[in-house]
Amino acid sequence: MPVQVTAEVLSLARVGDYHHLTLAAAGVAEDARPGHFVGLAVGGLPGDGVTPWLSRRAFSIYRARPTGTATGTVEVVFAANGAGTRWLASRRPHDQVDVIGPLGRPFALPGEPVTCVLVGGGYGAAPLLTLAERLRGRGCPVHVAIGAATARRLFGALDARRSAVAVTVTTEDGSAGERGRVSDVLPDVLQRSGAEVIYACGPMGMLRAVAELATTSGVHCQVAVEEAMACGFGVCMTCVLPVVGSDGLTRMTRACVEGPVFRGDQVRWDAIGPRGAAVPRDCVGAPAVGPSAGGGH
Amino acid sequence: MPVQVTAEVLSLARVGDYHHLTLAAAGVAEDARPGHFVGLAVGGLPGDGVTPWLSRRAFSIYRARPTGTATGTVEVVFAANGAGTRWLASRRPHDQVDVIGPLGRPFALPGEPVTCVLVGGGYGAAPLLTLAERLRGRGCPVHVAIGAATARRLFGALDARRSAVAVTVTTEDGSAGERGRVSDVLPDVLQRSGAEVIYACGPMGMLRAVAELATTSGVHCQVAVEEAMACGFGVCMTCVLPVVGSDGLTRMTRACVEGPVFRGDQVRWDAIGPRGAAVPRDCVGAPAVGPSAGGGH
Amino acid sequence: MTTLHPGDVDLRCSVAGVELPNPLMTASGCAAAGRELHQFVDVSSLGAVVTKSVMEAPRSGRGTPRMAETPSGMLNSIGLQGPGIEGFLEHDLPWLRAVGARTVLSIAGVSVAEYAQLARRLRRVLGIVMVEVNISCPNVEDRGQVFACDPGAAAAVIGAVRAELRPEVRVLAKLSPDVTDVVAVARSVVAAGADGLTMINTMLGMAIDTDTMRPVLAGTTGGLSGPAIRPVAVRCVYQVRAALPQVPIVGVGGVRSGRDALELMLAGADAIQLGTVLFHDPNAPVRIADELRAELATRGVSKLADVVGHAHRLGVT
Amino acid sequence: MTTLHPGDVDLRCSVAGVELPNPLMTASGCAAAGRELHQFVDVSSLGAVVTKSVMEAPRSGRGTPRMAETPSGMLNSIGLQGPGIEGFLEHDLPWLRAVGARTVLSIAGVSVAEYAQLARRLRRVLGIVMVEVNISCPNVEDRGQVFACDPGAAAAVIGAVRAELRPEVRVLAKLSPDVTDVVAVARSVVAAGADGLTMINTMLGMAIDTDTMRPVLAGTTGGLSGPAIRPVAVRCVYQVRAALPQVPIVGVGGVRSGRDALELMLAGADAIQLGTVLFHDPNAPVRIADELRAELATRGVSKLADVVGHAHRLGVT
Ligand SMILES: Cc1cc2nc3c(=O)[nH]c(=O)nc-3n(C[C@H](O)[C@H](O)[C@H](O)COP(=O)(O)OP(=O)(O)OC[C@H]3O[C@@H](n4cnc5c(N)ncnc54)[C@H](O)[C@@H]3O)c2cc1C
Ligand SMILES: Cc1cc2nc3c(=O)[nH]c(=O)nc-3n(C[C@H](O)[C@H](O)[C@H](O)COP(=O)(O)OP(=O)(O)OC[C@H]3O[C@@H](n4cnc5c(N)ncnc54)[C@H](O)[C@@H]3O)c2cc1C
Ligand SMILES: Cc1cc2nc3c(=O)[nH]c(=O)nc-3n(C[C@H](O)[C@H](O)[C@H](O)COP(=O)(O)O)c2cc1C
Ligand SMILES: Cc1cc2nc3c(=O)[nH]c(=O)nc-3n(C[C@H](O)[C@H](O)[C@H](O)COP(=O)(O)O)c2cc1C
Ligand code: FES
Ligand code: FES
Repeated sequence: MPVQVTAEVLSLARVGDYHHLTLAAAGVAEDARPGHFVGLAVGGLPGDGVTPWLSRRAFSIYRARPTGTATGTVEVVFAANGAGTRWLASRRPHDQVDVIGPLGRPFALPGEPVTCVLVGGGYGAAPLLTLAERLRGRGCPVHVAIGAATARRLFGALDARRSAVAVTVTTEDGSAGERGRVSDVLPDVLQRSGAEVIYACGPMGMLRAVAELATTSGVHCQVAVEEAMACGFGVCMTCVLPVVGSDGLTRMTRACVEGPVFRGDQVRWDAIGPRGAAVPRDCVGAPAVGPSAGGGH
Repeated sequence: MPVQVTAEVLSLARVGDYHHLTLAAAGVAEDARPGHFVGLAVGGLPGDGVTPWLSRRAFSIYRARPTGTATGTVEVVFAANGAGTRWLASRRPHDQVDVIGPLGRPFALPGEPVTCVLVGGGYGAAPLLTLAERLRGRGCPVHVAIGAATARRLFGALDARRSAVAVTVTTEDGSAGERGRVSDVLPDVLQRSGAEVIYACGPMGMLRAVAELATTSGVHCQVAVEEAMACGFGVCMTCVLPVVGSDGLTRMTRACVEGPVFRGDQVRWDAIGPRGAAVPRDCVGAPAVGPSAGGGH
Repeated sequence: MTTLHPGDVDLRCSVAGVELPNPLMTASGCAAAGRELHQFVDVSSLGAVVTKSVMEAPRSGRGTPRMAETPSGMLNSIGLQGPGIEGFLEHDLPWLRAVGARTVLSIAGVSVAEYAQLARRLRRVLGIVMVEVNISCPNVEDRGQVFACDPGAAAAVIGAVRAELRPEVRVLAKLSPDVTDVVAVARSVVAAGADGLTMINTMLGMAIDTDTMRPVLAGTTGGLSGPAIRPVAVRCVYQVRAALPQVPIVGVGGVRSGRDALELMLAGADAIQLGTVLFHDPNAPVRIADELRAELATRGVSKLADVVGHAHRLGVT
Repeated sequence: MTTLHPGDVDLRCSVAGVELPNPLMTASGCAAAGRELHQFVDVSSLGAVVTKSVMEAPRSGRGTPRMAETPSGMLNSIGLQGPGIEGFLEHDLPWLRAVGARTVLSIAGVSVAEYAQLARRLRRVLGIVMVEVNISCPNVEDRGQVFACDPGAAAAVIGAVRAELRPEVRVLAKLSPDVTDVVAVARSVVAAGADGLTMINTMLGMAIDTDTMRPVLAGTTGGLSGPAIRPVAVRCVYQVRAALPQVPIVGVGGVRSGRDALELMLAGADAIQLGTVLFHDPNAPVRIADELRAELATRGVSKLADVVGHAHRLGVT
């Protein structure tokens, strides 16, 4: 069950283009599993009543250490692209940040020691490193494929070598590893590894390519999606995407509580475009006619 | 003429209940004279586009040193009561703050070496210390009376001894100096000093008492008022109070450009209450009937 | 005024005759049906849980993006996603009853008939202390004109709902600030049988993504909420309280602290709903109750009811 | 899209046939008559200076407090303090002409007759490129109902002003967002002769001081401005642009960056006014022009006019 706590910044370090933030956050690490995320309030503590940013920022848990310090630590890796993440990137040790976590449903681990391929794009590689360790702990041979636009946005390639049988790296500009996208090398990795399961985390375009490849290859696939979230714990309904349920019906499904990890073949990629998801016509409760413009909640 | 510059925080120190902020601010110190103030943007630099606080915070200039460092420094002393001043109080050296100054009309100095009494309430004493030096430089004997609610909110009593013939201190709780208000001891100070001019800075209630005492005693009096200001440089019309002009007519007059220093006998104290100023009936452009409620600018 | 101990402050309040242990409710659509929030705060300790607006049939809601952050606020265009009334009565209400929450059911429709039908279904339902009627919905029978924007249409909905419900179930009409004259709408729905008013719903707003150069929200426009709109909520509550001093008001809009809650109560609200702040701080109901107690204690006020509408009492400066 | 050099971006624009070197104007009441702002930025480099609304006679304005800060915004209730039209023509306009500013005169009145009389006085006055009619004023002849809140009253004012002015002086009608249907008011004033629309004026809001438990503003309610209201401004501009694509629009409300200005232009504004941001940052006109140039350059847009209304062009997702 997630808790809401005032965490203390222990450290904040640059890693390429990203920031690596370590928080002392009581009660968050204990239940955290790979694929879980945290929701951070940005712009000040809620009790200050001053932040102009009312929605929380979601970050995959990179590492969680219940016994690391007196209060347990949680680490995230993030890109400071917008106002809230820039605020986070300017924190200093001993500053306080309000944290909720662990949130979401983590990756489901295989019952048997099967071979797995972990595919990470950009900071999406962060949660896969702990996953790799866990899988290895269960005797699963792990192959890792990590991609990014450029070398400075590759994360965890070295780390991954500790748990992985093999690590493949791609960058779009060729500044590290093979030139191209991680989905370009995936068929090869799948073939070489003979993997039965794929775990993927990264941008939606990448996840879609990976999920489609998994389907064609008949490989089980779990993807951790990234949707804009206001609350992160299930009350606002902003984070939905069309997902097919066990009853075969498509519903607009909350990524924050029913995800962020979904089976790749359950996500209705056909309805998801570069700017968001449409409501498929066959979705439960879909409007009879096209959705009318205008406000409304 | 005021300039707008990005200043750097050189230091921030506690002084009793107050904060003493020193800024390196190019071009502000050069023209600064006692009674001038600065307007600080709080919550970030304007170019960041994130602060929830759109109005500037006004602070009397405590000290200004054109040659103090490479770029000239400006010092203010402030109470962190509200959200913006709390933000200021949490700045650290090298942080940047957007400054406009010097603003307003400073205290007018006497042409002759007359005896002066300087009356300061709380942080209102800050601008009077430099004034005391200037007056002494012109050969004016200076007497200082400083009051506050309690010892921790007394400012500058020690400093004042450097330029003043005599310093009288009051606190309302008796924790330092005489118990009572600074206006209580003022008749005595006036008599002892034989002063011809009073300069006062502090809360409106104190200024009123001082101005009325000056009128009864036939002493010239200048007060630096404190009105809520959105801009501080004359464009918004929020900072007005009823002031009698040289033509004998009362106008709602901007404290930021036509003040903050006014002659004590020009302020229409009769129209000023604890929560603000009413428009006197004889004010230029006063509404024929009572002002209707409702919005409007 | 002497300072009290916060523990001595009595936060009990009453809305249209319904007694609540404290004035803090969730705002519709900001706490789903209570379950997720219950992970952080015991929802039975709230004044009431107001549900996400429930419609007759299950609804998918709109496509995404459904939200855009704005300065001190946010836009949403969820599109009333929900399980429909059957689903609500089957899965959500029993849970709310089981945990002991006071439930205010928010209902929404696209025609007077849909609202009436929803109310009719509730006749034999127990465990709902009030019904809040979200009339900020487009009326399909009137070219999509929002009910709340037309005093006549608003009254027609409220009248129909009032007629169908058991008399002891209180009806709150939830008003939109997007009107020229909120008092006129208030009068109209009160005349039609509303026992109280909830003010305000979100304001119609919009954001454009300067990178794609297109509207951010899949629904083009959306509802603006959060601290940014609090001054409008205070104004609406104040105006309506002045015009209709006897009508209970539930204040909502941008509350994120005990002071904000107090501000709306001084303007005339008998109780308060917390919306957007819950996304930021699910613990807000507890925190704000504590802050409110402390604010009242400092002012020497021992009973919450004493501050309601206080800003009206002293006349104009 | 290829990236350009910001210096290659052409910010020239045209509002109702009036050519401006760039789209950034001051908003009425936020730069007085230009003089004080000129200490920070050369006002002749602005697209235009819009004056504080001028009335027939000198006005003291309201008592104080006149402002309250709110989350990402502020409330004001200045009460149209000003020197009256004589004072303006004698002291302010000559200065504006001398420094070479393009002057938009904002006028305000409490009756159709006052607006008409103000316009009549301007017949022989040179050096005013446009007249902006602030109709967010209470109509003393209609129980204080604000002109801008009634399409008929709004049109009466604009018609009277249009009839009195020289034909080449362009008339902008400044609309209030505090209406149920801003498009209806827009249509009405355009039919009455407005050459363009300025949107939006402040929204009616209120703050209560939780310490004194009374309204903060001496005027009780006030006008809400600043980034908080930008989503409402974007929505109004977008709606009116969609309904009346040929009518020039000057966008105003919460702009504090080049991106914000771009957002309003994508929604349909031909030019932009800067209001509350000037209090925070008198250098904003220069900063925002630079930011706007940089934003356009990154997007490979060399002409500002190309982005106006762009959010409409691509249809709905
Ligand atoms: C489950 C999950 C896990 C994530 N893990 C990571 C991570 O490990 N590292 C990392 O750098 N980022 C991660 N993200 C994305 C991260 O949440 C956004 O980059 C961040 O919210 C952007 O905030 P901002 O202040 O920079 O942007 P702003 O533009 O100021 O944000 C405005 C609003 O949009 C939302 N938003 C903007 N971009 C995104 C986005 N890409 N995804 C979701 N919401 C967005 C913000 O949360 C905020 O509500 C994750 C997102 C989700 C949903
Ligand atoms: C000419 C002048 C000189 C001043 N000199 C000093 C000084 O040297 N030291 C000092 O501590 N304070 C000084 N003040 C008061 C100072 O400006 C306020 O204390 C400060 O603005 C409060 O900001 P806040 O963020 O704490 O309060 P908030 O409550 O967050 O402020 C909200 C708004 O109200 C305004 N406001 C609130 N209180 C005051 C006030 N007392 N006076 C004016 N505006 C107010 C703020 O500027 C802001 O616009 C001076 C004010 C003026 C006008
Ligand atoms: C995401 C979201 C969903 C909402 N859904 C509903 C709803 O279903 N029914 C309703 O009456 N109001 C709904 N509202 C409006 C809120 O109940 C509330 O009136 C408004 O947000 C203002 O309060 P706030 O500023 O505290 O959020 C919703 C608001 C948000 C932010
Ligand atoms: C202090 C103040 C005074 C204003 N005075 C006027 C005025 O005299 N006439 C007018 O038409 N609008 C006036 N306005 C409204 C602005 O011109 C503008 O429409 C509004 O503030 C929204 O823009 P902003 O958010 O950029 O400030 C005033 C606004 C403020 C804040
Ligand atoms: S982010 Fe609020 S429901 Fe998922
Ligand atoms: S503070 Fe704006 S005019 Fe004085």
